[in-house]
Amino acid sequence: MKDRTIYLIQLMTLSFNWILAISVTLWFINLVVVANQVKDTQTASLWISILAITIFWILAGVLSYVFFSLHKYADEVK
Amino acid sequence: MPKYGMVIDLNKCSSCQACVTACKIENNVQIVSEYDAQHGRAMFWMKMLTMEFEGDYPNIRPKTLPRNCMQCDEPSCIKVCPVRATYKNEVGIVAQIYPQCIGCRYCMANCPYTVKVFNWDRNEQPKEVEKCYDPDVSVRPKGVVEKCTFCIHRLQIASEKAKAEHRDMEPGDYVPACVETCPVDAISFGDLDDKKSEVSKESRDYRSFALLDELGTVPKVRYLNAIE
Amino acid sequence: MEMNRRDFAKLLGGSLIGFAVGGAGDALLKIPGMVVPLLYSGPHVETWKVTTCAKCPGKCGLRVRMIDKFPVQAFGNPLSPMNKGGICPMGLTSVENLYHPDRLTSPMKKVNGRFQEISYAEAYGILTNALSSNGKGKAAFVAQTDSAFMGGLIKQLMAGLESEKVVVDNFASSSSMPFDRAAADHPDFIDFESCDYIVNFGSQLTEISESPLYFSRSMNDFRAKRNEFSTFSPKLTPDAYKANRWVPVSPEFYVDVALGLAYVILTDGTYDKTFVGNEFKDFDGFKKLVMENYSPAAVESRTGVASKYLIETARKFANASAPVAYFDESILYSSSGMRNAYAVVALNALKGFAGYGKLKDRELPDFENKKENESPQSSWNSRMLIGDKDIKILMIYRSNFVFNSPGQDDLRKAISDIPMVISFSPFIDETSELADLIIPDHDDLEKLDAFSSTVTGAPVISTQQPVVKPFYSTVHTGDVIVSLIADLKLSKNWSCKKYEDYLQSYLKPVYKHGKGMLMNQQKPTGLEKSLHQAGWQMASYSSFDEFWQQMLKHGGWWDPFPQTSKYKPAVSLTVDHLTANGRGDQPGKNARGNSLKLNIFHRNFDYRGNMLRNPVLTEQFGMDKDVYYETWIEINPATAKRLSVGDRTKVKVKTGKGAFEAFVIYNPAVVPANIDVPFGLGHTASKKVYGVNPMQYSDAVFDEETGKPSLSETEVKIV
Amino acid sequence: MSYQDLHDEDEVLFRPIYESSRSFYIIVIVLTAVFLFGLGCYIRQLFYGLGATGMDEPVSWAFYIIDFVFFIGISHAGTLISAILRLSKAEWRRPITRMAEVITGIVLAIGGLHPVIDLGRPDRILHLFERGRLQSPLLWDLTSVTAYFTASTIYLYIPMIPDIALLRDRGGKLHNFYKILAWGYKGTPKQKHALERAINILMVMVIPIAISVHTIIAWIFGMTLQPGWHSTIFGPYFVVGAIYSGIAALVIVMIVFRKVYHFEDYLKEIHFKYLGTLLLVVSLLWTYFTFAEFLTTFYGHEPAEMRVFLYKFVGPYAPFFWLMVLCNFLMPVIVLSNKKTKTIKGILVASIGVVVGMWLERLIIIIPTLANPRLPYPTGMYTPSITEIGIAAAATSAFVLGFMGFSKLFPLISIWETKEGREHSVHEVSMRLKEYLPGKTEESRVEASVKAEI
Repeated sequence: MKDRTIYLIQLMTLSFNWILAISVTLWFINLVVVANQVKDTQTASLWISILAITIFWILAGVLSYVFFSLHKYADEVK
Repeated sequence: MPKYGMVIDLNKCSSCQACVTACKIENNVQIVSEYDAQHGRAMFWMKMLTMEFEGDYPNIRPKTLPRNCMQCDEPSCIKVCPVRATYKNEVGIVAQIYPQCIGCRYCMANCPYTVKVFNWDRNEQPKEVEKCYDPDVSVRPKGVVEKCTFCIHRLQIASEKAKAEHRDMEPGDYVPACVETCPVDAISFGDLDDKKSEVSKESRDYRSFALLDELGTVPKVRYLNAIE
Repeated sequence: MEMNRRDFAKLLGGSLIGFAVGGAGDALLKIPGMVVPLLYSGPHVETWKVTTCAKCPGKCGLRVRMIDKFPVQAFGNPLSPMNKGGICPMGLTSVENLYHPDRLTSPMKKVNGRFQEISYAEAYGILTNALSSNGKGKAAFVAQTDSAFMGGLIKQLMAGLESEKVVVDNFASSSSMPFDRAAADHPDFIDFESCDYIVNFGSQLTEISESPLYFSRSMNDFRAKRNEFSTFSPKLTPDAYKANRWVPVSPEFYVDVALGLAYVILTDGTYDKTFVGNEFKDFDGFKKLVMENYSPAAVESRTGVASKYLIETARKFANASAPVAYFDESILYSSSGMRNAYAVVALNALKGFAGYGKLKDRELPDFENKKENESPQSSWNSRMLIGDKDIKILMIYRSNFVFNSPGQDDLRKAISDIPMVISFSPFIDETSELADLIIPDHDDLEKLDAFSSTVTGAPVISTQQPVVKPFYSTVHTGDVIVSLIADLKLSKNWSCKKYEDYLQSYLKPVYKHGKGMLMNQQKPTGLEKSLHQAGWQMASYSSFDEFWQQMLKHGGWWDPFPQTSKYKPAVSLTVDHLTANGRGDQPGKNARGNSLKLNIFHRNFDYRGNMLRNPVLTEQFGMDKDVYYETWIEINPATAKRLSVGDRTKVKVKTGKGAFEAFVIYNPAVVPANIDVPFGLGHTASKKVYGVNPMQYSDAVFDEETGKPSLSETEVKIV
Repeated sequence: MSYQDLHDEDEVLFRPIYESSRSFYIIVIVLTAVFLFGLGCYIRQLFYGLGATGMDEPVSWAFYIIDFVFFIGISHAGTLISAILRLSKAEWRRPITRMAEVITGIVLAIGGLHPVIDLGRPDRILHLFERGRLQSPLLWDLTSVTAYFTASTIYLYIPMIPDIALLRDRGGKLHNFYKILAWGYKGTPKQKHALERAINILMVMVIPIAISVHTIIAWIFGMTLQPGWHSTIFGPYFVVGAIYSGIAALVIVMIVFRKVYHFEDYLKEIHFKYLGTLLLVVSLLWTYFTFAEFLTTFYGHEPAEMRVFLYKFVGPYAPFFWLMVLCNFLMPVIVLSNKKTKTIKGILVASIGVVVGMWLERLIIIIPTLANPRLPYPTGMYTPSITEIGIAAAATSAFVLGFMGFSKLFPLISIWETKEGREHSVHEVSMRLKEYLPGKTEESRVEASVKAEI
């Protein structure tokens, strides 16, 4: 396979994690909005959402960091 | 907004179980198969419980009481529902949204009164029961939790009727089926916030007690103790 | 499944057509007008119709909820003086019987042991042929109805057929029969206004009685007035929960207990001396009998009832101003049945029947005729079928007597020996399955009938109107009998063509009488009462037809302000009544011995073994014990431990008639010497049999005078 | 240096990837059959409703929730242990961590599915996203399990990248697959450094996430009002229990694969002895928590609580309870504290006991409480139906299948870490040891310069 294709596939696998992080974020935002609409457990929803969103973003961030640094330093001479 | 509550006078209750039957036919509660019933899956929103036996034989009396959903003011079932399938509405009724329930049964596990029942199996009713379905109440599919709703469909009908007649709801416009049926008028029903209503007076009676009051669920179904 | 190409094409075509009709039918195809009613499910208009529940002797008013002319639910009629809006489980589920798939849809004839559908004309032809050729003097009739009118009609038919062999099982008349025989008259009601003490001998007032709902309310009021009541019964049933004292005693000892109470009253001298002196004919003989045999100590040794309870109860009874020693039909269910009842009548007589009331207003023809129709009952009963070779024709109306009595094999054999058995049951039950011809009756909701009652202290006539047209080719049994009487010319001056005419002939005097009101408003106020007494009428009708129509529409007629009096009959009770035939009177003998006894009890879900085909009731039958679709036994934990029987386990219960499996429930209120078992399950004629019928395992012990079975004298073992 | 050099040294670690014996296929077929049976059971349950299970009115949660808690507990084997061992620089961790992390990943996926199996209406699962209510512990649970699964998968994957690169360089049929997954890793110092940095961040993050997962599972029960559940101790109690069962499961897996794939040279007795000691410590900790939990219940003597208590101690669940005490306390403590029995076999027996015992513990926590509600209700023994047993068997076989599948794709023992240990750690550890000792040494300066070089 061409390196270009492989790189794209790798990017796609990485993007799964971002899709997860973003969908978790959207989900929690939705839940907070719903909680606000029905005026029910707004504060609890907000705090739990902030906590959860942070974790998922950090995880995605770490993975991206690894991905990009590996590619960046791949051609470096030992 | 009224806050509906119920007071059951155990002094009057004759353990005839008419409320149980009335509830069953009014709310189309599933009649489960023989196997299921014998394996603890019978479904009753209203149930006669024998709490304990008082005294020694032969001066012994069972303490029986009809137990429906307590319609708690601080319901523990609502807290744990992950999908808002059970909620407390503006008149204080803890209602169920059957199409939203995912059937996790967390509310059943957390109800200290064990009032919630689950549709374990497909709803297959005898023909004669199907013909007698109450058209006002939906028939629940398998896999959802259900419980007494204070016959909330009757509230909807009564309030719409009142609206059509351009008047406010009056006490007695809306009573659940068990209240209507009780042969000895042991169950009184009405607005707890209305200090003049019978149910509110009775709920403040010295004989009044609530089941598992110590848990802080603040039941809106209270009982009047039977006294000699 | 194999499928070739042609099949597939067919299937495809079929589904295409289905799609065209179903999916696009409305828009693309113009549906012909004729088909529309078939597809259209109706506007769902809700209406309510009023009728009367006939499931038990209670005569409760029913409000039936109709959606597009089909009943769906039934609730209590708040305007009925009997139930005032309340209703019991049986009434609530009465709609379900209407739609029951097991209902017979047309007359059936047994050919080579199998039932075949025939037309009504054919069935009626068979019936008239049989009766005209073989009828006179050779027919018997077993009926169970709480309608005095229907009972009267049946008796009229049998009188025309010159046969004494008729029994109309009617709770009210069975309950008043002992009074009629011992005192030549019976009380109409308990005078709850004056009554201040009740001793109850085994009747289940709030569950099975002449009006369970009326009694439930009255007993609550009675207790609210701080009045006391004691119950002597073999089981702590829900109505005994409320008793100030419940004394467990086996039904065959009611006679001892009642006479033991009498002993204390006689010794204390607290009885009504004037009444006894004037009306109690054989008082000296009675006194002698009691004083010799029924001292509390003697009673205690026989029955196990502590003498202190006897003395306490007797003194309370004697000191009350208007006490009632109450019994109803259920007192007869023991080997000493009628003697029990006579003893209680005698006990009442000692206080001059002070708590009982009588309707003064005897102008109402219905209540005149009630006596004629109901009592005195002929001395014939269904047990006498056994060994009776003279009976050639047996007719059975709604009585499932094979199911609800012991010794079923004998009965079955006796019935199958009769050449012609005609049943009017709307279902195949344990009795009608033995019939040669079944002409099914309507369901209660399709039927016209009327019931009269005085138990509330007011004359009440409740009407049962057909809320829905008959679904199937069933025939009102009343109509059959009316036309039988006409066609066979069994009665002179018979002008009735239908049961309706017959009913109207009874109710015309009520209309002419003019008093009372229809069940179309709440009980009148005090002002209206004064107006009423001053001669004002509340009638809203001007002709009999109008009266009749309105009566059907509103569910009945009643007189809220009747004239009443105390019940003060002449007592013709003799010592013979109490020592009937020298049988059973064996003072000093502990008849029960040490063995366990099977005590069959009734619940308010089934009255005489015909309700538990209803799925709702069947499921709920053992709900409070959490036993479903199976027979359970209740046992005292102490007894259970002695027999090493675990709670909520299955055991085999063995009697002389065989053994059955049952589910054990510990109940500390059960008499230690008894094993309580509920009656109702075990319908072997249904498609699905749940539980067992304890009657089948019960010894065939009967009260000889009435033929009622004993329910608590079978020895039982747990194996 | 070149990766080709590693071949002769650690060839045995690569062998499972390229060679499969006949018994391997037989086991796969058998397990697949079991799995398919369980799947069939589930499909049947979908059609007929949860009536296909043995659950009933008061006991509305049973096998599925027990298995859920149990599997999630086992998942703590992994990531938590490997993170803690890495964090504490325990050198003997090197051959263990990979397996531990794999257990986590697989078991978490299986355990996380159990609540879905338990749902009456799995078709409505999306309602959780549409109308979820964040106050419900079930949603916390969903979130934390997802987070833990994500974190532990990343934590499994990142340390595996160098090994994947090795596999890629060896070529073969799956060359492209490894090429994609290796993310262009060539082993340059800066790549190594980035990798290590990421591992360090994850190591710190994964520990609170793992602890939160089991705490939240405990809170599913602890947040209710039910007797026997409503307890503050439940969070830490469940975590300890999870670590306990996790270590035991890890030991079992290690012993099995040591035998099957001939890793005796890598997984030496000393590893098991260390794990055995860890197991012993956690066993005592677990016993302490159990004792504290039951003593307070007993001393308080609240009627509803006592009903549950007696149901466990002398009632119908007494056999399970005392079996649990035997499996979780008596047996491991006796086996592991005795030098003679603390052999690999002994540790295996203790571990199997602990896994069984911990399953029983979940059973004993969940069912007696539900079977003894506060209002009088008939209590009966809960008996699982064939559906539940089938699904539990399928879950177990899915776990084994997953592990076997993994072993056919990736090395079960971290090759680069082993190599790193061989090349650097001996020196590093001796340096570190000397550093602990009083006085500054020449070597420590040398070591510092070595570190700077890397």
